[in-house]
Amino acid sequence: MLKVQNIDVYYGKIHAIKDISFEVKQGEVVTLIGANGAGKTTILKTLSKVLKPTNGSVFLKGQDIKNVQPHNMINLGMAHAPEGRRIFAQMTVLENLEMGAFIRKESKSELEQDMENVFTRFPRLKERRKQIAGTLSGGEQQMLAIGRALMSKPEILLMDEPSMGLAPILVDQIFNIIEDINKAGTTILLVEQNANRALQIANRAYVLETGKIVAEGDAKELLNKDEIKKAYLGG
Amino acid sequence: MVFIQQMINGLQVGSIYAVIALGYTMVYGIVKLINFAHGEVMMMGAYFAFLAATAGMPVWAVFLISMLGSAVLGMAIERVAYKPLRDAPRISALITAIAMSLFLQNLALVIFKADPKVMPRIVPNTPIHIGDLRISSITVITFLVSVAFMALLTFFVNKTKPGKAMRAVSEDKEAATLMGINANTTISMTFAIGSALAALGGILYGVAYTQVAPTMGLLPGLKAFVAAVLGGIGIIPGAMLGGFIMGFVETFAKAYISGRWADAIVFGILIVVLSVKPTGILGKNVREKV
Amino acid sequence: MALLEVKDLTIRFGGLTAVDGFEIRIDQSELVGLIGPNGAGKTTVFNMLTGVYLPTEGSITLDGKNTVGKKPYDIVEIGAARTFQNIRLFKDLTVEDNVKIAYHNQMSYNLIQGIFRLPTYWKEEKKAHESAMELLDIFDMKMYAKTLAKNLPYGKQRKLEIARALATKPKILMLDEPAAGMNPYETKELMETIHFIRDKFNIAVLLIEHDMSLVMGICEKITVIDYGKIIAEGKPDEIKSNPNVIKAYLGE
Amino acid sequence: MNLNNKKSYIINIVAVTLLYIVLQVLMQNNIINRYYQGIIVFICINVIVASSLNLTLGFLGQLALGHAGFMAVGAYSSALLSIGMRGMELPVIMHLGVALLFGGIMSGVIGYLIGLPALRLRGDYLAIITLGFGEIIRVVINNIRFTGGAQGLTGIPRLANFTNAYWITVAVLAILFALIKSRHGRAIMSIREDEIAAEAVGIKTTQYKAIGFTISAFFAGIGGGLFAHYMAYLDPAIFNFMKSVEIVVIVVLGGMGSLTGTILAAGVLTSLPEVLRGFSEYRLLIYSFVLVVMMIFRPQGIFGTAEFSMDSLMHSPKAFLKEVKKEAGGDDDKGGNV
Amino acid sequence: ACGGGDANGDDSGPIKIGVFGPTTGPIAAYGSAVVNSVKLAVEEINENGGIDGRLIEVYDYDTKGDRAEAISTYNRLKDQDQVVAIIGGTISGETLAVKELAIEDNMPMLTPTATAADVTLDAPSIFRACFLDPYQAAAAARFSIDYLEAESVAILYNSDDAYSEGLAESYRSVFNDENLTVTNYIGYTANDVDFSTALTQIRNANPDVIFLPDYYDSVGQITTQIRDMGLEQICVGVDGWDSVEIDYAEQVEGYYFVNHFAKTDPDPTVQDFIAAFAAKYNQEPNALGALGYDATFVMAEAIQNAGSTDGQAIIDALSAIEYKGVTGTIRFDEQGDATQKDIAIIKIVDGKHELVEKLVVE
Ligand SMILES: Nc1ncnc2c1ncn2[C@@H]1O[C@H](COP(=O)(O)OP(=O)(O)OP(=O)(O)O)[C@@H](O)[C@H]1O
Ligand SMILES: Nc1ncnc2c1ncn2[C@@H]1O[C@H](COP(=O)(O)OP(=O)(O)OP(=O)(O)O)[C@@H](O)[C@H]1O
Ligand SMILES: CC(C)C[C@H](N)C(=O)O
Ligand SMILES: [Mg+2]
Ligand SMILES: [Mg+2]
Repeated sequence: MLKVQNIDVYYGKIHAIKDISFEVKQGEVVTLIGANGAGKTTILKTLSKVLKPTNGSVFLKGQDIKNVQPHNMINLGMAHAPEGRRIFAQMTVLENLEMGAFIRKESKSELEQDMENVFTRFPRLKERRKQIAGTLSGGEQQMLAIGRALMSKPEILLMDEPSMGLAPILVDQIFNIIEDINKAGTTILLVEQNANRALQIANRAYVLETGKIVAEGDAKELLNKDEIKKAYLGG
Repeated sequence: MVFIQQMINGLQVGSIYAVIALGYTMVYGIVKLINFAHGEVMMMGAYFAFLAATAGMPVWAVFLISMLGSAVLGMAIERVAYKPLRDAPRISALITAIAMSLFLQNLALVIFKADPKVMPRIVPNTPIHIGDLRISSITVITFLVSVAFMALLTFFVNKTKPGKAMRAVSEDKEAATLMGINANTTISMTFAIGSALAALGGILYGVAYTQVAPTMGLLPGLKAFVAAVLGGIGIIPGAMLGGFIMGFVETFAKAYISGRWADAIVFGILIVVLSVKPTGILGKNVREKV
Repeated sequence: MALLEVKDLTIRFGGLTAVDGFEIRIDQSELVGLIGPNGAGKTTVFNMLTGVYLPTEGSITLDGKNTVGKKPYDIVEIGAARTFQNIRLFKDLTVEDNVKIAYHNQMSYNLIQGIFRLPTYWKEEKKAHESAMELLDIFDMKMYAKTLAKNLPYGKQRKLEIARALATKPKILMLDEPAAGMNPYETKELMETIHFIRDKFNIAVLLIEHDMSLVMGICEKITVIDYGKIIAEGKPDEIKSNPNVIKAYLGE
Repeated sequence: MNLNNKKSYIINIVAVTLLYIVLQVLMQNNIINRYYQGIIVFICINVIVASSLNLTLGFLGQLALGHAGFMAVGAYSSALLSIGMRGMELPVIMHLGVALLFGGIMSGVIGYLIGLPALRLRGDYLAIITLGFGEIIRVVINNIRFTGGAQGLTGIPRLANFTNAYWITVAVLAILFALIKSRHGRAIMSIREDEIAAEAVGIKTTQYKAIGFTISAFFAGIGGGLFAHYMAYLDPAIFNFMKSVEIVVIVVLGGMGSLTGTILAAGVLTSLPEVLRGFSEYRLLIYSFVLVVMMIFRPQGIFGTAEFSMDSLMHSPKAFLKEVKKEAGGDDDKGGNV
Repeated sequence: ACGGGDANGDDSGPIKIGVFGPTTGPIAAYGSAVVNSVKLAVEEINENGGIDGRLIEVYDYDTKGDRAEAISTYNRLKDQDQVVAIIGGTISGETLAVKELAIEDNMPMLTPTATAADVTLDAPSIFRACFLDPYQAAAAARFSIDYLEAESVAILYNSDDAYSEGLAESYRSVFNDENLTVTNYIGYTANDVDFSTALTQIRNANPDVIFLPDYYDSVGQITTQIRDMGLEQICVGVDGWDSVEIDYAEQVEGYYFVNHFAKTDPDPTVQDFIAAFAAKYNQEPNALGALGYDATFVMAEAIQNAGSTDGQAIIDALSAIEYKGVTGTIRFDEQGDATQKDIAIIKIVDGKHELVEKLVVE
C-alpha cells in the first residue's frame, strides 16, 4: 500500500528525519511510536505531502507520489487526521464533516448516510451538529477531526495522536473505532503517545528516536520487549 | 425634499464605497490580509476602462476588459507579492500590501503621468426625475450593482462548494489541503473576484467623478476599508451595510454640520461603533476559547 | 478555613449551561483532581476560577477573599496560578524571561528607577535572576535559560509553564492536562515533580487530567463532573469503583 | 553580569560620541553640506518617531496606524508654545527642551486618552481605530484657528539642528532601551506574546498597554516637536495617513522588536528617496519596488527581534550575525494576533 | 546664514537661480507653464550674453502643489544648489509655506503667480509679479454685479486652501457691502470629489450666479456635477481657472473668469511671447507662463542692476525696478507687490478664451 524509501526531511537546517524506510501493507494497522520530537508528525506530514523530503521516495499503491500535488493526495485514497485536530473552527460541525467529503462526487443521500455513520460512532457530535466547531471541547474536536477524515472514505488513513487529551472512555472508543475502520478495509498508519494501546491494536510497529528508526517488528513482540517497556510504556 | 435628495446623494457615494468594500472584505475574509493595494487595483481598473473607452470599444467590452484585466492583475499581485509571505507574520504581509499599493500608484504615475485624465461617460448620466427629485442613472446602477453582488457573493461563499472551500482555506490552509482543496487556486480565485469588483467600483467612480488619476484609489480605498470594518470585516453583507452608512453619514455631515468636519464625524462614528461592538456592526463576538 | 471554597458555580454560553452548580473545597497543600468526560466543563471551571470567564452565578473564595468579578491578574495576586490546556508560553522570549515575567509583582522598582537604572533596579533584577535560575533548576532546565521558549521540546514547554506559574508564588496551582502528549515514562516523571513541588512550596494543587495513572497516583481527593454537574466526589479508590463515573468516564 | 553591563554602557557611550565627532568634523569641512545635514536631521526625527512606534508595534504587539496623529499633536503643541516663548530669549537648549517636553506631554496625554478605549480592541480593529483617531486629530488641527488651520502654521523658531537632534535621539533611544530591559519592558513584551498568559501570571495588561501606548505617544510627540522646529512650518496634511504608514514601514522593515533595526531602517528609508532623486519620476517606483522585494525576502525585517550592539560587534560579530540569521529561519507567526 | 565660503559670493561661473511649482499632479499645467517660460526667458537672456557675461543656470523642482514638498524643494535649492535667487512659488499655498524660510535667509524671491494677499506681507525679501486676490475677487464680484446683473450668489470654495478661501472671503465682502445676497457659502476639503450635497443646497437656494474660486481640476469636477444636476446658473471663476478648457470645455462653456492676460490681446509684446513659446514648446502658453516669463526678466535685470549676487543687493535692486513686460508694467510697492497690473475678464466660448474686458488699476 505505502512504501517509504530512504527519506530525509529538514526544517531549515534541522535534520528531522534521517534516512528512514518503512512500509505499510494493505489492510494493516501500523503504528509509529517514539518520544516527543522524535519525528513522528514529520513523517506523516511528509507522506501527505505537506512537507517535502530532500531525499528518498514515497510510493502509494505502487505510484511514486513525488509529483502529486498535496491536495490530490486525498484523491489517491489517503486521508490524514493531523496532529492538533486542525478542525475548521469557524464552521459548524456539519460543515466540517462536509469539508471532509469535499472531493467526493456521490449523491447527497450517500453522503448523508456516511454522515449518519459518523454520528452513530460519535453521538456527541450529533448533539452539537450546528455548533461552531471552535467552541467544542478538546475531546469533541478530536472526534470531529476523526469523523471528518472518515468522510473522504480513505483507503489509507494517517492518524496523528488521535487519543491525545481524550477521556479514558473515549480513548477506548477511539481505539475501537480504529479497529473497526480497519476491519472495514481501511489501512491505518497510527502515531501514538499511548504506545501501550497502539501496540495492542497494531499489526506492526516502528520505534522512532530522534529521526531514526531504532526498532521495528511485530507489535505484540515489541510490547513485551524490556527496552521498549522501559522507555515508552512506563513499565 | 432637500432631505430626501440628500439621502439619494448619500446612496450614490455609499454604493460606490460598498462595491469597493465588497472586494476588500472578500479578500480579507479569506486570506486575513488587509489588501491595501485594493484601492490601486481599483485605480488600475479605471485606467483599463479609460483606455478601452478612449479606444472606442463598446460599453460591455470596456467593463469586461477592465474587470478581467484587474482580475489578472489581482491574481498576479497575490502570486508575486503575497504568496511568499503566507507564513510570515501578518504585519509583514500588511506592509507588503502597502508597498504594493505604492508600487502600483507609482507605476501608474510613470505610465499614465500624474495629471488626471477625463473619463469618457460610458455610463449615460441621464437623470431620472421623480417630482422634484433627481436620481442620476449612475446612482441607480451603482446601487443595483452593489446589492446584486452582495447577494451573489453571500450565496457563493455560504452555499457553493468553491465558496466553502474558500472558507476552509481561510481558516486553515494546511487542513484544507488535506481535504483535497487546492489552496493556491482558491486564493487566486478570491483575488480575482475581489479585484474584478474593485475594477467595477473604479469604473463607476471614474465616471461619476469624471477623472482617473494615479492617486484616485487612495481615499476611496481607505474609506471602503473603513466601511468594511464598520460593517464587520470579512462579512459580506457587512461591507455593503458599512458602505451605505459611510455614504449617509458623510453626506449628512456635509449637509447639516460642515464639510470640514465630515471625515472626523465618519471616523468618530466608526470609533463609537467599534467601542460598543468591537467586531463591527454585523461582526460576531467570538471569545477566544482558552 | 479552606484555601479555596467554590459554591454553586454556574456559567451559560448562550443556551448551553457549560458548568452547573459546581462546588469544591480545597485545603492548604491538598492535591485534588478534577476529572470528567470531554466537554464536561473542567477547563471552563479553571477559566472561572482564574477570572478568564465571569461566572453567571456562584461564589468563589480564595484565601478568604472573593474572586468573582476580579481580573485574572488580581486573582494571581490573591494566590492562584495556572497552566493552560493548549500551552501558552511567551514563545519568542527566553526561558529565563518567561519566568522573570511571572516575578513581575514580586519586584517593586518603578518606571523611573528602571529607566535610570537606580540601585534598586540592579538589586531586584539580580534577585529575580537568581530566583528564576533556582526555579529552573528544580525542573532541570537551567541549561535552557537562554533558549527561546518556542524552541523547547514539547515536554519541556509544559514544564516551563509550570515553572512560570510557580514563579507567581501561588497558594494554589491549577494544572490543565499537564501530561497531555507525554508518553507514560514522561508522565511518571511529571508525577514526581508535582509531588516535589507540593512538598517544597507547600501549596495546593488542582489537577485536570485524563491520564488515570497520574490522577489516581497522586490525587488525595477527586471531583468528577459531567455535563457541567458534579457526579461524584471522593478518594481515588471510591471514584475508581463509582458506577456513575465508570459509566460516564472511565468505561470498562 | 553587573560588570559586563557597565562595560557595554561605556562602549556604547564611546561609540555614540565618536560617531558624533566624526559627523561634526565632516560638516565643519563641508564634506557633509547643509543639505545632507538636513537629511541627517530627518533621519534622527524618523528614528525617534519610529522607535517610539516600535514600542507599541514591536514590543507591545499592537498594530497602530495613527502614529502621525501623535506626531502632529507633539509638533503643534510644541510649536505653539515655542512661538509664544519667542520673546523670552531663552538659550536655545532651554527653549527647545521646554517646547519638546511640552509637545511630548501633550501627545502622551492624548495617547493615554485614546489608548483607554482603543486598546480594548484587538488586531486589525485596533489598527483601524488608531487610524481613525489619527485622522480625527488631523481634521481637528485643520479646523481650529490657533493652529493656522489648513493653511499651516508658520513662524516657528528654527531651533533644531544636527547637534541637538542627534543628542535628543540618543537620549530617546537610551531611555527606550532601558525601559525594554526592565520588568516593565518584560511586562509589555509579555502582552505581545500572549495576552491571556500574561494576565495569568499577574501582569496588569490594561495598565501596561496604556503605559506602553502613552510612552509611545510621548516620544512620537517629541519627534513631532523636533520636526516642527526643523521645518519651521507645519501643515496638517503632512500628518496624514500616509505618514503613519511610512513610520510603520520603517518599524517593520527594521524588525519589529528591534530598536537597532529601526535605526538602520530609518536611515535607509529616509535617505533612499533622496539617493534616488536622480531617477526623478522612477524614484518612488524604485523605492516601492525595493520595499516589496525586501519584504518578500526578509519578512521579519532586517534584524528580526535581534538587537545589534557595539558590544556584541566587538566581542563576536559572528554571534550577532548568527542570531539575525536564526531569525530568518524562524517559522514563528508572531504577530499572528496583530 | 551659510558661511562666507559659499559659492554665493563667487564672481565667476554661472549665476544660479531656482524655480519651483507643480509640474506633475492635478494642477501640473501651472508649474509646467512657469518652469517652461522661465527656461524660455533664460535661454533668450543667455543668447544675449547673460548677465554681464555670466550665464544663468536654472534649477527647477516639482512640488506637486504640496506645501511640505515645497519646503524640501526650497531647502534643496538653497543648501544643495546654492541658488542666489528664486522665481516662485507658483501657487499661493506653497509660496506661503516657504515664506518664513525665505525671510529668515533673506533669499530674494519673486513669485510670478501666487496671488494670496499674505504672500508678501512683512516679507522684505519676497516680491510678486501679479495682482492680488482681494483685487481679482473684487473684480470678479463687480463683474458679476455690473455685467451679469447678479443679485444673489452661491460661493463654493476649498477650505483647505489659502488661495481659495481668501478669494471666497473677498468676493463675499463685495456682495455684503452692496447688500446683495450670498445664498450659500460652502467650504469643501481638498479631498472631496463629490459635490452633490453642496450643489443640492445651492439648487434649493437658487442664486443668480455661482462663484468657484479654485484650480482647474476641481473646477472641472464641480462644473461637471453642476451640469449633471441641471443647474442653470452662470459660474464665475478666477485665475485658477486658466487651462480648465483643455479637459472640460463643454462643462465650462459660457462661464467667465478673471485672468492675468488674454491670449487674444493684440499687444505685440504679448503676441511675440506667444510665438516664441509656441515655437519652443509646440503649444500655446497660458497666463501663468506669461508671468513666469516676465518675472525672469525682472529678476535678471535686478541681478544686473545689483552688480552682485548678494541677497540684499538683489533685493534692493528689485525694489527699484521698472520693467514693461507681457503682462503689463511691473514695479513694486513697499510691500513688494506689483502695482497697477492689468486684469482680463475672459469668457469661454467654444472652448476658447474670449476677452470680454481688460481693466487696469489706478
Ligand atoms: N516547523 C518546524 N520548524 C523547525 N523544527 C521543527 C518544526 N516542526 C518540528 N520540528 C522539529 O522536528 C523534530 C521532529 O518533530 P515532530 O513534530 O515530527 O515530532 P513528533 O515525534 O511528532 O513529536 P510529538 O510527540 O511531540 O508530536 C523535533 O525536533 C522538532 O523540534
Ligand atoms: N466560549 C465558549 N463558547 C461556547 N461554548 C463554550 C465556550 N467555552 C466552552 N464551551 C463549551 O462548554 C463545554 C465545556 O468545555 P470545556 O472546555 O470546559 O470542557 P473540558 O471539560 O475542559 O473538556 P476537555 O477535557 O475535552 O478539555 C463544551 O461543550 C464547550 O463546547
Ligand atoms: C497658478 C495660479 C493659478 C496660482 C494662483 N494664483 C495662486 O495664487 O495660488
Ligand atoms: Mg507529533
Ligand atoms: Mg479542557
